[in-house]
Amino acid sequence: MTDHEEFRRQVRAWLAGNVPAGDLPDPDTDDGFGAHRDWERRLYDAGYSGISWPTEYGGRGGDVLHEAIFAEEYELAGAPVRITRPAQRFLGPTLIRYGSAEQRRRWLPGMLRADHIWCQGFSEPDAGSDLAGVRTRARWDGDRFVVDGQKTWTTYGRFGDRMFTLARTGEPGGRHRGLSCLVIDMRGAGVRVRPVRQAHGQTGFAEVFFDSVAVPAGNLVGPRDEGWDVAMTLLSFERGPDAGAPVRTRRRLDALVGDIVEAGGSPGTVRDLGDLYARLSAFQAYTCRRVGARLAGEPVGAESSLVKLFAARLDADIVQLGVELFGDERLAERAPEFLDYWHSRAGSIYGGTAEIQRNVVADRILGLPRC
Amino acid sequence: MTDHEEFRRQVRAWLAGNVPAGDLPDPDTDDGFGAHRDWERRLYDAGYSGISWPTEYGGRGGDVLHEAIFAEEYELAGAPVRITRPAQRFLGPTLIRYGSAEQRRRWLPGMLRADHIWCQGFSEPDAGSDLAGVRTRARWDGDRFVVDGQKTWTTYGRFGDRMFTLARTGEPGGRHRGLSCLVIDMRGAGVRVRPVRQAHGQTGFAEVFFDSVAVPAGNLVGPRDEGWDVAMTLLSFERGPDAGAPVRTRRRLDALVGDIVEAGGSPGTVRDLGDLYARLSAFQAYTCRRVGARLAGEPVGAESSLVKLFAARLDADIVQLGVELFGDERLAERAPEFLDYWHSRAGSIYGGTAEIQRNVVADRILGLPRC
Amino acid sequence: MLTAEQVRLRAPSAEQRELAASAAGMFFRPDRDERVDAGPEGDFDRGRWTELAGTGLLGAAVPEGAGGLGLSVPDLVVLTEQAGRALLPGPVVETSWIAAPALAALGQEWAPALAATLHGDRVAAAVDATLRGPDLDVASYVVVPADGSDLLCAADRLGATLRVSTQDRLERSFRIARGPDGGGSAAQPLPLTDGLRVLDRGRLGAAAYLVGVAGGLLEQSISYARLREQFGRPIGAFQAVRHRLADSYVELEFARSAVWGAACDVAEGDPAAPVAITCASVAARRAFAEADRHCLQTHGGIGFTWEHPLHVWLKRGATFAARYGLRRDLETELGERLLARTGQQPRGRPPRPHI
Amino acid sequence: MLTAEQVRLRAPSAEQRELAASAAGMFFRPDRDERVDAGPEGDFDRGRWTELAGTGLLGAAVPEGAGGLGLSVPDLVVLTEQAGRALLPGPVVETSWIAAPALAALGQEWAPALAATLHGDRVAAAVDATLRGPDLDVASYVVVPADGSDLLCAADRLGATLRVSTQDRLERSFRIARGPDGGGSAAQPLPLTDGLRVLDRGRLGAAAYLVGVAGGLLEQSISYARLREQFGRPIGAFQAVRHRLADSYVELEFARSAVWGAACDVAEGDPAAPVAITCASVAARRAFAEADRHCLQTHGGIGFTWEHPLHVWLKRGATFAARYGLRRDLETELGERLLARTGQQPRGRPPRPHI
Repeated sequence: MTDHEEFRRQVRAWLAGNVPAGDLPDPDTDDGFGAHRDWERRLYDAGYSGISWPTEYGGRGGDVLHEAIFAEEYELAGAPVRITRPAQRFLGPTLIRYGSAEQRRRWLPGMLRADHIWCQGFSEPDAGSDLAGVRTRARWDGDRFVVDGQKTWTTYGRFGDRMFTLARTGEPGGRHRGLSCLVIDMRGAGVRVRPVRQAHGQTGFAEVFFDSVAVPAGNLVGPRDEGWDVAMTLLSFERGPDAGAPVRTRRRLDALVGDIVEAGGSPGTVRDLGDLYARLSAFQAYTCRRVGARLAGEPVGAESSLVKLFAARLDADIVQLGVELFGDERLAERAPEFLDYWHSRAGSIYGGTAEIQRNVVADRILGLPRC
Repeated sequence: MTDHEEFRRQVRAWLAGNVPAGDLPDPDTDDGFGAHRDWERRLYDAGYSGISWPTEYGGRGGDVLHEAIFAEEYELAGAPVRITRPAQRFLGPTLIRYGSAEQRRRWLPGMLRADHIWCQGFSEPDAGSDLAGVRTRARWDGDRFVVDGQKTWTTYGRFGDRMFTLARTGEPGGRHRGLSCLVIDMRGAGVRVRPVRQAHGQTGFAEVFFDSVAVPAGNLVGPRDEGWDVAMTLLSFERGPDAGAPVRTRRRLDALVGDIVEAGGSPGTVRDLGDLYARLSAFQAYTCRRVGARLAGEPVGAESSLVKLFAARLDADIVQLGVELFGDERLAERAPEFLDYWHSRAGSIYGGTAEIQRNVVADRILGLPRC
Repeated sequence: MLTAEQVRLRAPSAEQRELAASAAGMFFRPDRDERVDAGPEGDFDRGRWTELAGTGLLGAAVPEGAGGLGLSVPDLVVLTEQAGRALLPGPVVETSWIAAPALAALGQEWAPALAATLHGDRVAAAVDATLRGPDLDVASYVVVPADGSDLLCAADRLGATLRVSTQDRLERSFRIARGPDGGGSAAQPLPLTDGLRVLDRGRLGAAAYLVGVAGGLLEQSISYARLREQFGRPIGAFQAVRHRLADSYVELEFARSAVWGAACDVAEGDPAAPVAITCASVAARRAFAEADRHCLQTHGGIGFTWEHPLHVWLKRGATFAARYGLRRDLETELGERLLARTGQQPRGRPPRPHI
Repeated sequence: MLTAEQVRLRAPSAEQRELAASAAGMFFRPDRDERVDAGPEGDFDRGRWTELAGTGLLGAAVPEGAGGLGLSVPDLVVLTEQAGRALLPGPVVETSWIAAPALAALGQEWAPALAATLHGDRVAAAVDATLRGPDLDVASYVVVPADGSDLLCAADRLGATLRVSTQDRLERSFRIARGPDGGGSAAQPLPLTDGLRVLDRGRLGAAAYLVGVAGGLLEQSISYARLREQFGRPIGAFQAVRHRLADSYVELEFARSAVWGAACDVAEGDPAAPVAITCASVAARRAFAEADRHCLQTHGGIGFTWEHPLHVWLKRGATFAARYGLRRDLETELGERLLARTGQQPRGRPPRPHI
């Protein structure tokens, strides 16, 4: 693997020559998803997919810092959103850790090229904050599992080919015990996908229904009934540092400041902007420290909960300032900021609500007694 | 009782002619307390003590609005703090409701003239937010109670003559059951008072220790073992509308704005001041509506919890803005604002913490399920 | 200063509580989804508008002799809050608070226009200082705030000066558009109504509507927190959720009182009523901001879906929080006023500690 | 921009963690109450100061050849945070960050003064832009920021220009006084140290100390929340308390990272280091403000008593939050910088949604 600074120069040059000039069409449309899939293939062919994945599965074999450098440059270039993000960040790494040799051979190569779109299937209508409340049932039928139930908030569900699912193989109500991770073919019989329209009018996630879906025994990932541990490993990958996040926050703030400058300034706002700037700077410094700790081999701990809390509030405050200054036009369906507005506000919900994150901090870091 | 507008004119004229020009000496000193006691007597002699108390106990026999008008004018005149406040607002009214004829005759007349200083004895080191955790024990000894235990945060405890005490006459750990209200002579044998120095360097409240204190049977207020109901009535009086409170908040804000004007203004602060002004205005409007509701005979409900939450935050934000603008000099012991700073911050603690008030709102008004 | 008369006025009367209850019944139509019932492109729904006209809301503040209900400003606050709670679409605030009283004030010549407006046959609207307002593309009459005196413009006489753009509408059932740049020669100067200019009336009406929206948000959230279970209990049993909702309720009640107090000031002819209205507008925006934040968080993911009505409350609230003055601008106005007032007074001192 | 070198630097090394632990051991004296041990009138405690000098803290940033420890700026951050956590009294930040390195930079002529300072025989202090600083009445050397170059003033040579007032001291063990109005002819111009001016050094040092104070506050509060019981359980089991403390911890950790990052910038000679220092100063003030609010609330009434040490943390934090720039002024400085920077760039667009 190349030297880090040389790698940064290469990435920057490649992105400068290849990132599409405008936004790609909306990935929630058929055309848009196709365009994003094409983009993923270009990235893959250029060697920029799976930066820290082993080369045998199509990755680049880099380290945490290569991954971070790529993420920074990617966001700085304003490149398209990644429809392979779940696969890259946590589904693939979980399969590398827990999958059998056959499973890794079968599934991993198609992931990075976006030949198959992979979705995460954890959340359910009654298992949101309370993941151990999963009810989707996988009954063993002698030679296969038969799955019944429902998943929700499935990102890119409408275009999904495979779902990495957490389902109950043990007794109902068993909480953390008796769960298993299964890979389900979303194109198979008995699977129904219903796109969910969001407050901003577009889709982007889906509900997925399983009606007696047959899942071969070979699609069980990790030990049967011990899926909770697999799921926790998956979440720890999901919670690894994302060097792209502060860059996105910076772009969000820069865009707002641009609007303010264009509107001729807003004297009462200077201090608010300074506050946001200082917080962005702290976010960058924290991310930098975290990448350093990972590079030094420290395990991922509860810091991602801190990032979720700090960054979600910062992002929400940036978009809120926009609305306070420019009014409701920024929330209108045709406004360029509307998707970012809703998405930033969702930052304190998805991937574990702010309440859950505070509990994690209180339990695991502060050592406070539980209720 | 005189017409309301005429009453306001009279009060205003009397206060204009009688309120001491500067502050009285600190009521936490012997001299200062004496000066405040003299002031109470002047108020009493002029007919301005116990505005809404029946005349037979030395009060003026007014209604809720007379009381509110007096409170407004009193605060507008910048008159001294009232060392009879606990007696006036809730201890006296509770005795009027629950005391026997003999008890009312014995205790009430001395209250308003400050002949005897009355203290409230509810809080204990282990019964703060959790009032039902009271441990002070009153054992029945055939012809009297014998009290052992400790009270804390006793306002004017150092100068107290009588304490209205909540003590456990039933089984230990009985929570709301087995509590009784006793009036204890604070000058009697076995009572020890220890003034507590506060963060601002002055005293103002005390810890009170009972060591086998004999309390005559005739000092039991209300039914034995049913003191919780008496205590709740007392708290409902304490939680009645206080028309003086928004005036005090207005003085706090006006003083800060005066400092800002004197310092030549602070451009970035205009919006903060407008926010505080709007909240003060809402506080005034809410108080006005509450007085109206009381005047119409509506019972005191959980609104005092709303007032505590809204006003404590407003007051704390006013003093905080002062520190943000003028720095730590405002917190220094010799600064004129230092007492108000600490006192305003205590608004979310005393009389039920903000957390308790939120629970009250959630339980009694919003009807949310309990944990 | 509390006077006996004011204090009595300021506790809503039994009649006013009755009015609120009956308005809630009239306005709330559980069988009808205001989002869905607007046309697919969010066209103005004339049928619904005629229905609303039938409730009397549009002419609530118009004298009985002129075909209205002749209600007081506090009464109108009561009705408007319920309108906000029920998310009534169309220019309800603009018609009932501004345009209908304006048409009534203009006298006999405009009586037919008033009658058509009160029956819902014609639509009357208004714009704020940014020249935006709801449903201008279908309005026959538009009230425009102006230096000197405010103006009423009849759309059919204005011709080219009415340049309506609906580009920036926020929701399909509630369209805000940019209005006429000015009155032109065909505009009719307007007298004060209840001693108030058009922007002050709009501010107060919008604040009442916004308080209603915030209240609706909170009601939804309380219901949801009671029903939604996680970790084996309703989420409303968790302090994190309970305390959020309690805080929202506190801000709501104080904002409600501020709006009510300002309306009473107007009714009493207090010359400082516009300041009270500005304070109430800020309080309403605060209450909405709290409700917006806490209620969306309480709902979790479901609040971000189109199917759940929460987003309509959020968007409608954002619309009303941005009309007749952004919170920041209103706060600046009040702050400047406070500084100017204090500059003329002797230095005060903070109160002595007082428990 | 992350470089490999930076990223490695930015994860505190094993040595630095060791340094923090040993400093904590040296600075924390459970047998000693910093409030009580200061004289009854809050006089400067020379014995304690000599003890502190013995830890090496005062000369931590002075080259080894000049009698110091020769530590880097990030190392000094580590030590200073522990000093704040232990509420070390006296001008520790002013001496270790400003005055001692200044004396060292002035060369041989000032070597005796430096030696006396490092031994604690003489006191060196500094003032910020408001000309206030700690313990000026006992200081022999005072560093004063000035236009052109910063100045070192020897108190015994200044005579009348050093007008010290101790009127506005906040706590008995930590006295802030107003310093000399200017250097006069006896003042010595100072070179940059680590490329920084005196105010930037003070800002960074004060931010590190303030982070330490906030951390100490939080530790106290966590311990209290574990022990204090109400309603039959520790209050730390209630979400209202848990979530407050978690929020404080979040701000603290990000502020700690910001201070650390700024120190690394200085060590790397980044010309933008002063901006990073200003950002870190704001972050530290935010962290302290959160801790101040939540920790006092968590303690309830006990936090308002003189006997409990909480108020010393609160006051010390308030002192450091007000020195080398009030938060509002620092934010304004940053906001203006952001506006100026953006004015020169092409319009950006917000990122696309991305889960």
